[in-house]
Amino acid sequence: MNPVYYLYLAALLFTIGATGVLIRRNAIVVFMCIELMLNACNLAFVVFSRMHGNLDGQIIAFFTMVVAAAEVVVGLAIIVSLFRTRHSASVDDASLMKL
Amino acid sequence: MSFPLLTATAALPAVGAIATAAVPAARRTAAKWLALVVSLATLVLAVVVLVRFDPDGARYQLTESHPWIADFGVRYDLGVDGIAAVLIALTALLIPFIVLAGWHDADPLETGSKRWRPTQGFFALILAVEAMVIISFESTDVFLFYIFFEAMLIPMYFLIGGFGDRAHEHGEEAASTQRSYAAVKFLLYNLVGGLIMLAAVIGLYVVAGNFSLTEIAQARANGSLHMATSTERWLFLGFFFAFAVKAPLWPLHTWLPNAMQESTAPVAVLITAVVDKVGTFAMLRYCLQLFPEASKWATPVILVLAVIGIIYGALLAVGQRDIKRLVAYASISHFGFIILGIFAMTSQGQSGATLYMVNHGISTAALMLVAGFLISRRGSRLIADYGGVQKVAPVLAGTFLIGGLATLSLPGLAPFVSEFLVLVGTFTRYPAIGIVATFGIVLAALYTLVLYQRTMTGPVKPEVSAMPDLRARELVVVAPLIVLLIFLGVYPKPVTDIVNPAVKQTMSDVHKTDPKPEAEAAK
Amino acid sequence: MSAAAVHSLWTTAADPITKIDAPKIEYGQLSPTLIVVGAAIVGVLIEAFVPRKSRYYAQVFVSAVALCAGFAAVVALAADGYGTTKAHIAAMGAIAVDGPSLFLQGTILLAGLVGLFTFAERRLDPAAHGNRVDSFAAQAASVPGSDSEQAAVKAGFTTTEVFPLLLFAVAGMLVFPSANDLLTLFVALEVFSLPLYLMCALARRKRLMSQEAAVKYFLLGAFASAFTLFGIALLYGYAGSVSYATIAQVVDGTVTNVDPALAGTMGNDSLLLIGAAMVVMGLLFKVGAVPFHMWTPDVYQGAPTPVTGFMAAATKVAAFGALLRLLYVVLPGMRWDWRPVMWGVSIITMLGGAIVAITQTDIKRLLAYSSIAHAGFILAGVIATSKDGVSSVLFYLAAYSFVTIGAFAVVTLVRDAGGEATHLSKWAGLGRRSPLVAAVFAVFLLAFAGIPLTSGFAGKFAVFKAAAEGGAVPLVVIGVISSAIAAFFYIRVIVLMFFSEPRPEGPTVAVPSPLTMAAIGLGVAVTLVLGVAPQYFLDLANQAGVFVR
Amino acid sequence: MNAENLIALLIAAPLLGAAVLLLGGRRLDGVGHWIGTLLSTASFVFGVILFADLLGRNAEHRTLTQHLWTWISVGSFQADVTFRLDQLSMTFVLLITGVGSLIHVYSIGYMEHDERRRRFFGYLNLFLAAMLLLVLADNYLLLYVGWEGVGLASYLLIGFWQHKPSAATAAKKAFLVNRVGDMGLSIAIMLMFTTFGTFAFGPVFSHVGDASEGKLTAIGLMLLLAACGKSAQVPLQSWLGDAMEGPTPVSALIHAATMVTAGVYLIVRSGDVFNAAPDAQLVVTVVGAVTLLFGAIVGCAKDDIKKALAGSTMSQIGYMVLAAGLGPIGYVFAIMHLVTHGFFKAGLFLGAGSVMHGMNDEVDMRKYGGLRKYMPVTFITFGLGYLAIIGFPGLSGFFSKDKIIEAAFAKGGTEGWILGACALLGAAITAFYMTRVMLMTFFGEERWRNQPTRSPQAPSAEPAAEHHGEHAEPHPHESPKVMTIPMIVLAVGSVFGGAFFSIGDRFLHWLEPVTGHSEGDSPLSAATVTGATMVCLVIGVGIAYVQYGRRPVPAVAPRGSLLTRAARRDLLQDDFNHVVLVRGGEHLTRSLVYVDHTLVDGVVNGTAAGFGGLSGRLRKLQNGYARSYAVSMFGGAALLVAATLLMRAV
Repeated sequence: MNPVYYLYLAALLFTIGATGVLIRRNAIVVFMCIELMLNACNLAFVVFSRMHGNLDGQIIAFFTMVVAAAEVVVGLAIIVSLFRTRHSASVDDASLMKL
Repeated sequence: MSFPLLTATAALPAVGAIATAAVPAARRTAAKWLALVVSLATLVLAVVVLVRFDPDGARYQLTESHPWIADFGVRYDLGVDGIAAVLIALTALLIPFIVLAGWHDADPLETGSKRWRPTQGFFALILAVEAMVIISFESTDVFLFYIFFEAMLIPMYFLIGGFGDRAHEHGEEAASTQRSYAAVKFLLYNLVGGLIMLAAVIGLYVVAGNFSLTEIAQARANGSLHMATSTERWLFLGFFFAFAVKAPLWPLHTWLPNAMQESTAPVAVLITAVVDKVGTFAMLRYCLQLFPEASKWATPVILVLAVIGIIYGALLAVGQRDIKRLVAYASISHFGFIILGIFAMTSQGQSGATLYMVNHGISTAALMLVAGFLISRRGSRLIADYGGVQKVAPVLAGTFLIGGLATLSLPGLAPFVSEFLVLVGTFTRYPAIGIVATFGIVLAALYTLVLYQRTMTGPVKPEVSAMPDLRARELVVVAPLIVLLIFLGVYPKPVTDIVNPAVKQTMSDVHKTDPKPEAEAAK
Repeated sequence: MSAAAVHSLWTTAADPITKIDAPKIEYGQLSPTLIVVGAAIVGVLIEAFVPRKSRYYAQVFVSAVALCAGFAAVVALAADGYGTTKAHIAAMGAIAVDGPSLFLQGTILLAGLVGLFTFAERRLDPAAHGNRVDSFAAQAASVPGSDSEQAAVKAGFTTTEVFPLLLFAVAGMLVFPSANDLLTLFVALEVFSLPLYLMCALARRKRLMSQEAAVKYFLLGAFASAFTLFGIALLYGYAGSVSYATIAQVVDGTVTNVDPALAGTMGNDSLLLIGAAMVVMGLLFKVGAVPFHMWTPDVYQGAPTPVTGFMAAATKVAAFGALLRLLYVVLPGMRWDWRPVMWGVSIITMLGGAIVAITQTDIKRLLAYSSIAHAGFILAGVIATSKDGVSSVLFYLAAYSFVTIGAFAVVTLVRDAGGEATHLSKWAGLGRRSPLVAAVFAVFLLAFAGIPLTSGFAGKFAVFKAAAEGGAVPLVVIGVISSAIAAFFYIRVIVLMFFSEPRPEGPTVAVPSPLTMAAIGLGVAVTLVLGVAPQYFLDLANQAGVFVR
Repeated sequence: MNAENLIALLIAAPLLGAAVLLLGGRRLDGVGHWIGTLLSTASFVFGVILFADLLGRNAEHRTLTQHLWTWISVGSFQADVTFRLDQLSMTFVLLITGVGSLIHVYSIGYMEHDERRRRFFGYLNLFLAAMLLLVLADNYLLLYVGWEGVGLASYLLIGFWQHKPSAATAAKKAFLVNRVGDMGLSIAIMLMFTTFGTFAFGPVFSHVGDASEGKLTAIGLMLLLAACGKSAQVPLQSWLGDAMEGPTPVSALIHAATMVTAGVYLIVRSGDVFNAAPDAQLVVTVVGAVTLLFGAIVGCAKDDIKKALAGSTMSQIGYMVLAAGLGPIGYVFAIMHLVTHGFFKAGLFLGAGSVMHGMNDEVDMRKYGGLRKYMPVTFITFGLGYLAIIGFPGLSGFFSKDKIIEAAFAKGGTEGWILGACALLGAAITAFYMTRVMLMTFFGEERWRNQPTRSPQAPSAEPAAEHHGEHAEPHPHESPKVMTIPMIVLAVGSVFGGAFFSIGDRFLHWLEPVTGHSEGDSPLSAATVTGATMVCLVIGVGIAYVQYGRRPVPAVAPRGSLLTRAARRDLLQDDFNHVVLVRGGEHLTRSLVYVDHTLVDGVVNGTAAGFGGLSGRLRKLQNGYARSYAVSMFGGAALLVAATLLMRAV
């Protein structure tokens, strides 16, 4: 079966993630969408790795997961502290600074 | 190597500026004296330069040359030709008078004004400007010139914005806002000009590979450095725009009236008599030497603009209600003459233009400074607030009249010589333009005499009835200028002798010769 | 993929352990990074074990030593010729040790050091309950205005974690410009981004804005890095490798032993183009180029000013370094594709930054937009694609970073009841109140504006010169015009400070400790030296202007 | 010592005087007038010495030059400070210094009560110096210096009573109108430079042959423009009437005897140029003819004695210009009439001054009458001047004017007839208005009785006013000796001057070497012309007598005919100036100020504002919502990708 289909899937996931970032208000959800994008990337890596027959891609995927995990740590910390001060996780509420 | 005279001439006021600024706040008067002494010492050096300069010698003399920013092909190259030497002398000559005239302009207001006017700063800035102007006259490296051409805006800007004229009809608040408007306008206008020039400077480097005026000019002359016509024209325009703003040439003049109106009289003199000269000087040195063909290409347009400036400036001067604005517009008219002379491309025109720079400096200084004394007495710049001053302060009126007569270039006073040279120089090549420019002399008479009549003659206004006549300090400022005006009016030879060779050089740079008289041509 | 191939994968994995040869790491050449990372870890341990009272001193000491040592290491390496003759790829092709990376690492380390000074400043804020406090939250976890915050303040807590965070960020930045494969690039990106996200949230005053800034920065940053990662994936897919050298070869078509899979993907340029575009986009985001700039003003405004200063300076340096390497080492082969695009980006960045800045009313936002405009100028140098281009950009970055940190350091000094008085109207008449501070700030502004005899002018001139020589004359003209526009708002601030009447309830200027003074003093010194006698540093940048492949 | 070296002293003496008096300050107030008089007399003495020296030489060696220093030298542009004393300039030197000294003396009395008398003498000396420079210059540029110098002096003296707005305005007007003329002179000089490569008298005149006639005509016309300005010829005559605001001695010296005649000097001096440019000459004659009628008509209508005399001056100079325009036929007579006119017109003015002196500075002749009893000396001297100017046989005016009329006819052709007719008509009108002045002033009933006489324009600081109380009935009295003696001297001159010059053609032979001379072929015999002139004279006097001698003169001017009213207003020429030039100018400047502010400056400020507005709109994009930022990033990314792909596609 042609691995290219998996690439299309990856692209699709990535786009879905991006769209989510653009349209969802809740910071957590937005963040999850970003995670989705990262995982789309992972899929792409793995697929390419298979296409090229070397392991770099798969290894990169592991790196990506670690980075993503780190991001979760930092991100959630920030988002939670925001939530605790504002009692809302809506990204749009956080718009004190503009213009 | 010999004593770096030129560096010293520029460095002395620079050091003096720092020293003056460092004088503790309490010792205000000490700072004034220090500034005065430094400016006088600089004058001495400038005179030495003038004396050491040999009119029949090499084109650039007293040269100094050191590597500076090799990476940009920039060298610290100094050297003066006749034109530069004369203008340096002019600058050094005027600064002491400016300092002396501004003696009290920066004193703190004894009344409870929160205004912060450090005397030290005022005089330090003046000296800083002097240093930068002098070095930009001296430099024979385009980049070096450009740097100080731009940098001198900053001290000027603070002089205009920080030490405005105390006389203002709408009170303190309005004064400070208008002043900062004028200062910003001055700075931005000139900065835009300078930045556009920067693009041209970079372009020049890309084309020529270095910034040495002499080298490039030589290469241009002997054809080893070829520029595509369009390139040359663009570069020329880039340079010329900056100079035209500084000069200023119509229609880029509108910053000047604001600046001169809002700043104190000495600073106004500094602007129009000293700093603006860099612009016209640079046209003569850089535009013509580096881009001879483009200069010739642009000449018709520039001449027309210059003539418009002459007439336009004069007409607006007639229409002004504010003494200093009037003088400003008069200056615009005069700068028209200078530029006319430069681009007429005749030896009379260019020598006349150079001489004009000197004479205009002196005459405007005389007129403007006396006007400043007048204004400081009455506390108003409006012409309508004066009348009959002649009766109460005859000496002031007399000096004012002489300054005015110099402005309308009365024969026997210095400006006449230069103005007539410019006119003749223009006329020999462009009769029509020469004739139109001649109308300027009528209008000059008009605005000068109208100003004199409205302020000095007629029944004595009650507000001026108690006006004191010129004080000793003020006389010391004005008298030498007037003497100089008369001397250069009857015996301009000393200046012309130094200038002529340089002009001859420039003429050959642009491959132009004076047109032959018809009678000879006929034979 | 044939079964045999899959089998081979297995077999290689099944080989005896002894067969694996240990990777060869040139620790000496990586020492700057390693020192900083090590110090950062020490910092973490300090947080864990050193009593609260002495943490601050321990942290500041460790960080300072680490940064100085790192800088020393860089100098040593450079002196050893790694910047020029001995430049090569270290760590199994992961890290390039060459001129640009050393120059930029040096700059980043110095910027970090100066930044550290401003981080460690504890005299500006009035002492709370007898404890001297810095500009970071007493306890980031406690809700603003809550009792727990009060308690934390009363207890005199301070967030000394910022110092290790700073070191981690610096470490990431050190790797970023010298990364020689895309994976390292990505990891480095995250390593320096995450600490910055956190530090943004740690302001002592105006915590709401601080947190908001952090959230925005984090979300958008993560968003951007997702793009980068996808781009990396595509490039990997295109070239079958993430190592710069290999990709470059593939792009140039000079690759040896093309296996069928590679041949398949190589043909597909869209992979390359899209991938490259996305990676570049991630870097442009960090640089703050239009249209990826919108986080900049908000984050700069919200973040604690010392962080803003450090971020504005160091991030730009690192990101431009990476961008340069990517474009000059990986993608020179497709120069004709990305140059026009970069032209566009550069132009809208210069103009956009300058124009929007005109109407700003907050000094920090103003500086943010000015930094955007400057990004545009630097891009003009990047586009030159010549040795001069590289060195001019290096020089510009060095000059710029010090001016920036200095400027933000001055901003920390001007305070009123609510902390820093960043609204421009409050700066009215500052020149009358405290001429020295105003004068210093004026110097920085003039440098930003690129007035001759300041470093700003030298840098701008170098960049424009390179661009013009690279044939990008229109770019230079637009750059000149936008610097004219930019001049307008710098001048506006100067007018405000010197020529307008001071407000009666105007802010006061706090007297800082030697730390901040040092930061500012250094800024002024560098600004003037680079403005008046830039030759030495230009030479330095010139020598450093060559990438190793 | 060598005579040449004296020339500079001619100028130096009064110049020194001016310097001393103007810089000397109040401490010289007591002696200032003496210093001034002394130095002008000294100059006169030098003049006489030089004159004797010249007489000692034979005709062709009577040109002395003195080179002082090179003034301007740029490329081929060479201007020297060199003086040239020949018969022509000698004549002027004597006239200027002679009359000048007399008027200095007169002024001692006239200005006695003015606290700024020192300054007044300073200005007078300045004027003498400038005027001498004008006539002694050896090149046009140096002449130009003197030319504007006298303009300055006249400006200062007309406006001497600056506190009077009218005086200040008049002074300004005079200077401005003159400037217009000066423009002509400077253009003429430029033309000479482009044509001959020089503007020194000698070379120019010797190379006239090489130049095209067109150029020469242009030069001629430009010189004429200059002359019109200085000599108050139509169309630049308007300033002369107002110039009467100045103290009367000034009017006598500058605006009658010397300065206003400079134009004639210029034309005669440039004779060689004009001879080669007949068209220019024609224009000159036309201007002269028009002006002599114009002035005469104006002179008839004025009730202000000085203005009446001013009109007469205008018309007499018209004669001279006319003569000068006739070329070699007329040059000599132009100068001769100039000299005689110098005598009698100066005398008349001094007389008028003396009358005003005795009449509380009343200038309105309608408030005079029957003064001959009260001021006999003035009456007699004025009378003699009167007879001289109308050309009463035997007096100087008779000879000089008669010659001009002859020459006018001698021009030949139709224009000869026309010009001659004009000249004759002018003679008749002259006779009329001068008789009118005479009668209104010295004869008839004493209209000044029982009415306070303060003419509106009489200045508070006119010297006499201070010791005569305001609004007092005047009691006319003769002026002191110091004033009358100069009048007497001038009277003598105006009686015998003409005869002295004409008998044996002394003057002709004296000037001929410089100006050249040729007898035109007159269609009429000299006798016929003289006869005709006499007839005109009688007619003019007759009409005047009928109008003003027989029936009493109304104390307030009657409305008068349309012409009269027009003439009172200088034939509406001033109104024209006012409407067209002054008003138009004001509108122009005002609109230009507006343009400068709104348009030229508006563009600048507009650009700034434009960027501001753009900025204001753009920053709206920064709406604070992270998601919209993300959108822009996404869009940016998309663009980036698209652009990259596009670049590859194209």
